[in-house]
Amino acid sequence: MVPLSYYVILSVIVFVTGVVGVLIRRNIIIILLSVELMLNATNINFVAYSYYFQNITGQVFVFFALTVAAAEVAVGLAIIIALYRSKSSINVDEFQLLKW
Amino acid sequence: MTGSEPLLDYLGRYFSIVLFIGIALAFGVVTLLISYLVQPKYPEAEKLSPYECGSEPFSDARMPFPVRYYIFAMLFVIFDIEVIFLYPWAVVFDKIGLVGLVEMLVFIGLFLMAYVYAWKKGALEWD
Amino acid sequence: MTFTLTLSGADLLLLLPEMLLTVWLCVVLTMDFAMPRLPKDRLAYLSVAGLAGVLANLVWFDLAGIGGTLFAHMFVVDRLAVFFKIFIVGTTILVILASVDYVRRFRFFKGEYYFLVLMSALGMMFMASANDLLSVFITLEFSTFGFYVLVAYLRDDVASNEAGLKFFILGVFAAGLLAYGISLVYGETGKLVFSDIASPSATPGLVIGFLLIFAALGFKIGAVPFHSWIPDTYHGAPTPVTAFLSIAPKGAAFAILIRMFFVSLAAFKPAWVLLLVGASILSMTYGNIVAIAQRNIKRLLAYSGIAQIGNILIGLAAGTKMGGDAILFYLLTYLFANLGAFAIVIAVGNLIRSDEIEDYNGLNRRSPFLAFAMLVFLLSLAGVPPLAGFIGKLYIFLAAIDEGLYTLIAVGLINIVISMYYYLVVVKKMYINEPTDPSPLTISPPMKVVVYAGLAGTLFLGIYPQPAINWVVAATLMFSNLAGPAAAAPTLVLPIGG
Amino acid sequence: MLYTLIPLLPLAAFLILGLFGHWIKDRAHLVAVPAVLTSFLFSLFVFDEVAGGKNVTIPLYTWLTSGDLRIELSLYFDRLTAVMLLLVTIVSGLVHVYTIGYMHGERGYARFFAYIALFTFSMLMLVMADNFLQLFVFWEAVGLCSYLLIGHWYERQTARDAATKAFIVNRVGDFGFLLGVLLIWLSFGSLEYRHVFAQAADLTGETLNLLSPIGGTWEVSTLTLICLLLFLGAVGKSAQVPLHVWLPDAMEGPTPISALIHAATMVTAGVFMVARMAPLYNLSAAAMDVVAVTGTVTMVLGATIALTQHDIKRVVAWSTVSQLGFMMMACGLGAYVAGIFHLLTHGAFKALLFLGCGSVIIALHHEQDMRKMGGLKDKLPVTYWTFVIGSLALAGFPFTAGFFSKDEILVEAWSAGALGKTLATFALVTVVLTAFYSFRLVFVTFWGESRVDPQHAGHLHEPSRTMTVPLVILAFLSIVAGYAAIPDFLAPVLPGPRGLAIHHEHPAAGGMMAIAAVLGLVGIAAAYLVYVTSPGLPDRLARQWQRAYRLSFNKWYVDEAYDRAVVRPTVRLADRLWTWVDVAVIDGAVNGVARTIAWWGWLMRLVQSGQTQHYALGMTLGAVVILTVYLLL
Repeated sequence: MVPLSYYVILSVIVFVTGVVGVLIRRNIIIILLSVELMLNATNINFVAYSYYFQNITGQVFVFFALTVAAAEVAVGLAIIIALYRSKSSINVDEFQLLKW
Repeated sequence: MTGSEPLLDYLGRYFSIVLFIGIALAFGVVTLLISYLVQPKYPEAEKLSPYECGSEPFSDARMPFPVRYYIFAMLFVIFDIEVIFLYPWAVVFDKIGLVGLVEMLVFIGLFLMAYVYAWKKGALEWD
Repeated sequence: MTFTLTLSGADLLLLLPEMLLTVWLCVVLTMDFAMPRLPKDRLAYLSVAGLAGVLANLVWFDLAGIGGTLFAHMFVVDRLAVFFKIFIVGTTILVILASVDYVRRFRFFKGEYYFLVLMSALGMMFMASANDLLSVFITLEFSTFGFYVLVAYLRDDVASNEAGLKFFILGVFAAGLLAYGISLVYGETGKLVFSDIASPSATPGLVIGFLLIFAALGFKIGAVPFHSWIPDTYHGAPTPVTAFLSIAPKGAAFAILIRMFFVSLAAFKPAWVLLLVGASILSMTYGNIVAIAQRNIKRLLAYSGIAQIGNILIGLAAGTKMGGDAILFYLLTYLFANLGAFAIVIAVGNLIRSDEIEDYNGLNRRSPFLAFAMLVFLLSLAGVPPLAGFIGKLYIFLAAIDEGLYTLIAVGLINIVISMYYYLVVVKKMYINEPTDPSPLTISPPMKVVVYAGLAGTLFLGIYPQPAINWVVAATLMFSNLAGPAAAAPTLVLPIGG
Repeated sequence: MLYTLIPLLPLAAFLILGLFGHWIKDRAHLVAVPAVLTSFLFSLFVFDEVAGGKNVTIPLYTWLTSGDLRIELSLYFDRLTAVMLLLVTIVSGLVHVYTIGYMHGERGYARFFAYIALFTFSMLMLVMADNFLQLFVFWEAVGLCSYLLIGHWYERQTARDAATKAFIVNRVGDFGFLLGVLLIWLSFGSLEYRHVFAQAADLTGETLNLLSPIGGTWEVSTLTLICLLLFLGAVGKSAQVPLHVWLPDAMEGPTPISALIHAATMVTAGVFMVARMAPLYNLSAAAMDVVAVTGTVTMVLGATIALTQHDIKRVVAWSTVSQLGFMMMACGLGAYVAGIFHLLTHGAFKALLFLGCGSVIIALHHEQDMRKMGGLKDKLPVTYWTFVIGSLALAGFPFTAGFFSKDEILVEAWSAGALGKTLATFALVTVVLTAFYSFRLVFVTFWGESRVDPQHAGHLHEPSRTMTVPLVILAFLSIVAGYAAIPDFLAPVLPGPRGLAIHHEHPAAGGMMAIAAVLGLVGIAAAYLVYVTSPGLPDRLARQWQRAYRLSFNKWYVDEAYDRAVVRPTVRLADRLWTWVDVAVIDGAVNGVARTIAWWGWLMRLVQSGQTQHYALGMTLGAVVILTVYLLL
């Protein structure tokens, strides 16, 4: 049986990958994907813990996390389309009109 | 934190994770910083073009999809994902009885309204 | 594992306000697409009517003391929740009234605007009732989705797009942190309900988990260092949305923060006081100092909002029932003053199409009423007696003094002096400078209602705060058992003398 | 009921004018004047009742209660309150009447009345406060009204920053004041005067370690700290060094406001507060000394600066700064009764002087420069004579009100130990200076040849009746107020640190009276010599010398010598004091702090780079830093 800590370490790796992706990638879609990675790290944790505790709550959370992630993608895509229309670019660092 | 024996145990177990987070973050930050500091910044039209030497590109390699496609994709993602709520419901349907049925009907009813809205607004027309 | 699912009439009653609002927002949306010819202003008034019904329902809950929990303690109705729901619904009503003129400027999707506002309000009402971390996650996201769209609502406006982008990216990033934090807390305790996760020992997993949750909630309220989205988003968003965003979600987030810190983490007070003291000092100081350098009124109010959150965090840092009272009361004063100030910004923006502070020159000549109202709102935000803001600040400080947080109070008082400066710059421009265009300005009836409501609230809470105090004291009764005077103050905030 | 109506009437006037001002317009005075005058009548009744020795507390309503915290809004009447009520209602009533003429036809007539009614209400509530929070609230409220009224004439270029400056400087003082109030709450668990005063003695030995947050040790007596923090508020409000900078600038406001707020009432709130808190101050010798020395420094500084000003209102303003310092010195030396006595007489004659200035300014179409006045005494006889009476009172001329109150302070100060003697000496010097500048004002403005802009010279005339009548009444009060037995009346409620202080039979009393009178006369005579006998502005002297008016040769010579030996060094010193100490050091410090903060603001806003990913990075680093702190702690 795979020990719990393996799952946790996997989820940490995935989570940190997501965080770093958000911080360094310029393409908004990739940033969005990185956020999805963060949420998926959460899901790994929840499923692992849920199994470990023999407690269904964690799995319920996963369902909702998936839904939220889907909604995020939908809203995100809508915003990205609007941005692309106005700037013809989806590079995040080209949007810095508002500052200071 | 309340310092005690279990805490130290815990620290021991988590230390590698904290270290990992730290290293990973530092890596991200340092990479960003170095690339920012080191990169030569002499952008000019030639340099920004995809092939600095070789044949001229005659069109953008990335063909823009019609916006419609994205709208369909978004609607699909949303409606599709909600199905996952039907599975656990179906598993315990016989145990939760009428209340469960009514709740699911309300849930689906709300989706139906969203569907009608999208339809009415013309989001489902191909053009 | 077996469950039974039953919902009695009494259970459904607890959900009544939310159900009413759900039905109502469906009605609004349906009317929008089913009757395309209907003037969209009607939808605004329709929404307000529905919200008024919900408000009446909530007031009844409050008076009758109706309460209970639902769905395995995920959803709680108590007086605290009802207080925040009234707060949210009241804010929403005023925001919708303040939006009517602005929405006419939209070219598309006027009706959906009201739908989205109602939906966000619904999400925040659920936030106020959130009693476990799962519902925190869902309701937080639910309410934020509406805002993502609302912030980017001006489709042809680059600033609005950019504000939406920044809010969205940072918002989903914060959501990621929140979810991961919750997963860690779940991993340590196996539970999610606030009262169950009040674990006796602090393990690193729990610490990291709660810190990540705090980061997400700090993002929501705009506390330093999680504040960075606030100025840009406030600046670019349509002004009524900014007004909404600056008040309602913060109230709802405080409902969660109070439950989290006062219920789950009550045993660790000495540890988290440090965190809150730090966040409070940073927020007040950073917000106030940077606000001085602003030229756009929306940005100014954004930074001032960061500073105000710093003040509210003082109450949270006090960690007592009185601290809770003070937070609730402060939020009320903040609601009226900040919404009032934004209402003026909306009105002026509608009339002169500018949010630059420079363009407030000589406002007193152009509209004495607007200038006077703005004066009252800004002075209330600055905490000048006898306006509401003064009582709010006093309440917060007195709660903190009982806990021996003297350093925090001293910083807070210095910050009041600093904040005075930039509020007065605006006042000076309105009252003393010459207008470039002296034509008089008039405002529409719904806008007037909002400004009058703001004025009435600001004056009433300042001059006769007792009813409101009784209300907030009743709303936090469940925290009466919280530790009294400085049980164990952390080292940073040593009590002086004694 | 009668008691309650005193503040409520002005409040009602404010509400009516505020709500229906655009409709009432030019009839605003019909609302405001009767309200304030009725308040005055009621104050007379109250005075009569309180004079019987009974103290009255009337609870209005419970402002807020929560847990241990309970704050009532109530009205407290004792003899001190009674005399302050009279002062406020009289001066306010007269200023109201005066305003009818002064603001006639101006824009914002109704609004102006609304604000002064609001100010009157706030000031009344301030003096009637029976707890520290109420005191603080109305302390702020009068400041706010002052702010609104200074900024009233936004047409004036210079009015722009004055209002803001006044408010900000006062906030610095109020910061200390509020801190003091919080410390009182912490030490006594109550904010009501009677509880605090009753328990004050128990606190004498208590100390606070001010440096405990950073690990040091600096024990300070709690009472002293409370007194000093409260005094910081008084320093701001009563324009004491170093927070005095706002008062002269505040002269940009309309003149009736200068008379009401910046001479008679609001600025004296600091002195009133110190006197009211006498039971606390008496227990802290250190705090008293600080009060006395601050007052003396202010007194001397104000008087020297008043010597060289050209703006008629600024001379009077600096004189106010000086006189406030004088009162503060009295309080600091424990002569509360004398201080309040001088506060009252000063309220009368300084209001008179300001209103007189107002008449001159109106007659000259808003000319305030003394060099463009002169020879007005025949054109404005009523203004002139009342102004002379006011100046006599200010100079402490025998048998005017100012003479008695000044003398009272000097005698008390002289008998207050070594420090008292030193400070009293400074006060005597100030008496000369005061007499000199006040009569310089009279002579330059009203005597000599007219230097009035010929455009206005033709139709100079006395202002309307509504403006002259208040002048006459105030002139009357400036004389008779000295004869009222106010010190005896106040002595029971204002015990000094050495117990009840009535020593008219003090051996020094007669001598001091004579010295002060002589010094006052010397000052007046000096002013006469410099400004009348030889209308001797240096440049004009030089010109006339060249034209060789041989007949007056000797006289000129003497005068120039005098000028070189005495006047010029004094002028130069005063100028230096003003430019170096005031403009460079104090103004510089105040502005410097503000500029530094603003600069940080400009710098720190750069953190908000506009790059979304920098924000995300900031959030992450914030979380990591917090985490590190927690895991390592």
